[in-house]
Amino acid sequence: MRKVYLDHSATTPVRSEVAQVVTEYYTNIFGNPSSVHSFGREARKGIENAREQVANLINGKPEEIIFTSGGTEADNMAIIGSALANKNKGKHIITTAIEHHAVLDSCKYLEKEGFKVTYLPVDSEGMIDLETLKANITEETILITIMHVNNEVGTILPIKEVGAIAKERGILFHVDAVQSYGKLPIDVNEMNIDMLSASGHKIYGVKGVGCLYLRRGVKLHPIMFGGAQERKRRPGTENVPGIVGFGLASELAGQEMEMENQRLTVLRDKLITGILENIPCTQLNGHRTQRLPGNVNISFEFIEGESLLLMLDLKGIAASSGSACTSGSLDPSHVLMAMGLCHEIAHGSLRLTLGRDNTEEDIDYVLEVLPEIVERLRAMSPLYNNRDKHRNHREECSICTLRK
Amino acid sequence: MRKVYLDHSATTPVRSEVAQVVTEYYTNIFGNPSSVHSFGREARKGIENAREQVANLINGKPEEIIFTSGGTEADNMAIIGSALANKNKGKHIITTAIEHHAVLDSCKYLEKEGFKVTYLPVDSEGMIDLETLKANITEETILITIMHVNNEVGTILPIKEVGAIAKERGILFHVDAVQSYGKLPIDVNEMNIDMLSASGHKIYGVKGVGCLYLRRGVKLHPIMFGGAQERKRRPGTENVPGIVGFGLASELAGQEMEMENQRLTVLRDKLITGILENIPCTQLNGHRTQRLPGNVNISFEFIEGESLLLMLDLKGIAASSGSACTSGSLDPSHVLMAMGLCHEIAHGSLRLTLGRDNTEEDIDYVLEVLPEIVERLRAMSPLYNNRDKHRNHREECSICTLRK
Amino acid sequence: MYTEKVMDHFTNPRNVGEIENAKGIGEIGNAKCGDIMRIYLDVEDNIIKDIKFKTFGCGAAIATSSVTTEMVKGKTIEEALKLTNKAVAEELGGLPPAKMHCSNLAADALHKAIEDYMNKNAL
Amino acid sequence: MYTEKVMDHFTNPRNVGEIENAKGIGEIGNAKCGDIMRIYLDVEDNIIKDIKFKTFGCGAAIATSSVTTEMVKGKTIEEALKLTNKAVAEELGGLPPAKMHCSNLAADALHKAIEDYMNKNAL
Ligand SMILES: Cc1ncc(COP(=O)(O)O)c(C=O)c1O
Ligand SMILES: Cc1ncc(COP(=O)(O)O)c(C=O)c1O
Repeated sequence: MRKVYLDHSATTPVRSEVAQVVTEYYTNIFGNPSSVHSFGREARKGIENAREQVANLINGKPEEIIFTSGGTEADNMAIIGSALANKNKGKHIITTAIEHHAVLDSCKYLEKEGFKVTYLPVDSEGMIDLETLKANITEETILITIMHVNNEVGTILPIKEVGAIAKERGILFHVDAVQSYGKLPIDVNEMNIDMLSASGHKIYGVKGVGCLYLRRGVKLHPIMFGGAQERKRRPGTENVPGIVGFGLASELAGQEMEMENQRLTVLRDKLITGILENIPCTQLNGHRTQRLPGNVNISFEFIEGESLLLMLDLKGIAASSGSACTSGSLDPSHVLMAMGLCHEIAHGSLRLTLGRDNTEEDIDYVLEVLPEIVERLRAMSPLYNNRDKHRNHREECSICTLRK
Repeated sequence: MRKVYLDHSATTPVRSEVAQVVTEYYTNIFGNPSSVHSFGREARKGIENAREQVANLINGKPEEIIFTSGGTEADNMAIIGSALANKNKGKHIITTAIEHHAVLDSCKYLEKEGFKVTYLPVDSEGMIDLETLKANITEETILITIMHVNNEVGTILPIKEVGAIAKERGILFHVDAVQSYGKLPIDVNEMNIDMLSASGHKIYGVKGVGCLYLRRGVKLHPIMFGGAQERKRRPGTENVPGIVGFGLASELAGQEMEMENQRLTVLRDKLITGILENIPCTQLNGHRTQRLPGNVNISFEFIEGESLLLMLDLKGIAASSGSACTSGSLDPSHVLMAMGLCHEIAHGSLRLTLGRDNTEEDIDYVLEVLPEIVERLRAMSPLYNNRDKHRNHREECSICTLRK
Repeated sequence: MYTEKVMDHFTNPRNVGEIENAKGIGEIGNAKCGDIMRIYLDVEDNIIKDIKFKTFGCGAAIATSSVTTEMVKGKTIEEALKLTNKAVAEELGGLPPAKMHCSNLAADALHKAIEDYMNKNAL
Repeated sequence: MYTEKVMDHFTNPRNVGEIENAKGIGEIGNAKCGDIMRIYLDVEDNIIKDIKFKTFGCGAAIATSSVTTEMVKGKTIEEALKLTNKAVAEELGGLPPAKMHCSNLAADALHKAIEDYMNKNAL
């Protein structure tokens, strides 16, 4: 069966150049970088080279890069670490309602520790309002943490503008760039970013590695304790092969970014247009233009996302959804809800995220099989016939009454 | 040049079976295990299979295994997580003076948070005294955390006996088994272990993965926040390839353990005897018999460890030392100091840790080149001639006066 | 994730559709929760002669709807009333823990449809 | 970690040994710290005619000892007194940050040896 992977925002395959170098570090350059001997020194060289590759991609300095176990750890380190280190200056944090759980749950932890957190609302396209941001800054505000690209709907947030505001007010600025690192240009200086999180497995590197960019001079409380690795910022034997692979993946992503984005934008727009024009009762979620080149997020009325995913999977197409059944919680995606979507529309959302391996034939294939699938599920749906009656209900959007 | 890697306690090469399966998960079974589609489901299967492999090796249940980014994270989760979750029952923790920094520094963090920590002393062989342990237990004691095998001197601690005491007194028991997992038999039930830390890269798995065994019912506060992975115990996209490799490495380690330990014990004893008999002014550190099969730790009087490592490295031999110059701090190894060694003897310590790839020829080679090297360095040493005068000084063991 | 039997009922759901002038209709859930099931009954001589369903929901919701219709078609009303959500899940070879709530819908929808039939016929 | 020049001096240290009836001896550090350097001088007509060292310490300590002896052999006492620890490190092409303390030993030991020589000769 034809296999079409369209879930690149969830994770990516390891590209062959990376797999090759990683394997080399498994069996040959396998030393512990803390060791004095040649095995250790060679491993150390690999890490330091990767640090430069990562720093280059975002215009940081190598010594400002701390390797972590992934994006989640980087988000935790940045948010909890900087909040605790600066709590004497104030205990207010500003973030958005559409952050990843690694950010939201770090903020919730800090709320328990006595911090106040403002969750900025977003509009129907997932965009924040800079005036609202400004209006929420107080004397107590010590940290603004805002994602660069939303992982579900692909909206690109105005990071540079936020950075300018943060700088003017002397507030630390953290960016969760897990979905933009290696995909969109980032310049930590031009954008006034103090901390930035990235993850390897989203850019064809390996899982289990990521990094935190930490501007020189920014203070962090550690969230883990142990050895003196990573300039005493992150203890534990370094994941050398993973780090080296992350470095290479970063460099290659930088080289290919412009070309690849042009290609993906064409494919993305073909897919969006093809779906919206050929399948009735659909809507695009997220911003139409300020959007990650590879992101498509569309809601199909009257059907539920998980069923749609399963049907697509049976056709070899891998996608994701913001339905509650796949979010692992009672409610559908907090991102779609924050954008004001009705529960049931959110349940019927489909995210298709494109990547290096996708071709125009893949898009054609999706456009070929998707209408039938949607039609099939709608034929089963008790909502489809009494469409009009139902439409009136939509505004209610009451809370789910079932206990899952 | 002949290369002899004798630093297996620092890290190990990835064994070929593991490298092969890991690579398979890079390029083919690369999905995110949280995904609904086939790529995700296959990745999930890989993780769950690994969980069984790990659980089997220590006689735990699969659902009691939480995969982490390594031994350090597992130690932090266990110690900080269980202490914070149980602080209403008491705020006293017992550990030993020879733990790894991942344990010691987690304890130091808890001291700042108002906990009291007892660091049990060890004797000259690195062994704890069970009566001293018992005498230090109070009504306030909520956690005992003791390593199974010391990473520097290889002493095997009486974990089973400690487990019995902890159980009798109703105290949680955590074991840092990073140096014993896959090398010595472990049965979490028979040994009454509530939590146990292990790390993949010490057993020919990959770096950046480890696990915490967490007995059903033991409460933990999370130390990181985000997604619902690992039954909400450890957020972040799972390092699937690393986990699968760790699982396989665990299974293979279990199969080979008995045979391999016999082989390593013979090699180890040959190396120890060869050094002690052929090089004067040397002493074995750690326990003579309650010792990890692959661990040799010997002090060479009058010379400093880092020089020794560099000389060995020039001969292709990779080893490690407890000298201050390699410990990254002002003082030599806290383990050797806790065992009552004089500073200068500690500075001259050499650790040779054997593994799968070592042969008898490797041992012969070390025994051939080591005496010359030691002789050469001693000829340079200002301490060597006035040996006797120097011996009288030894007992002082004053604090270092230099500021590095 | 799902058993083969769940996937079979999901991909080839039995008895999908509506029954015109059904003797009983039962609905449970609501769209906001991501699950809504409606069951239509045709009853003759106390026997479920025909049964159809329409479901908005996840794979488990569709499969439980389908297998429920299959389990009670041709049974008496009394037998159908004895059908439990647990039996439905078991018939499917089990459901993932996170999906157990879906299996708590199908039998309920059936019972509601029977209730409706009994009310309409003043039984 | 170390430059080639450091490794060269470490593996082939120049002027290792002692000078019998040395005109000046200087020692710095102590064994507890993991570093001890001793420098022996032979001085004639205010010129360092011979110089030898013995060092207990890490690679950087041995290399700085060696290069120091090379840098001042044949120089006048005044020139030798001007030698700084910084110059020693530079001559070696730099030392790792964690090892800078070792380069702060060799010149000091040399200066102590010169001091000893001057004291003995009441200069
Ligand atoms: C925006 C965003 N932040 C953080 C993360 C967490 O990254 P990881 O799963 O690598 O820990 C993800 C991906 O899962 C993400 O999309
Ligand atoms: C006894 C012990 N505990 C913990 C650790 C930490 O493990 P890791 O470096 O994999 O985080 C190590 C190894 O470095 C160790 O030897």
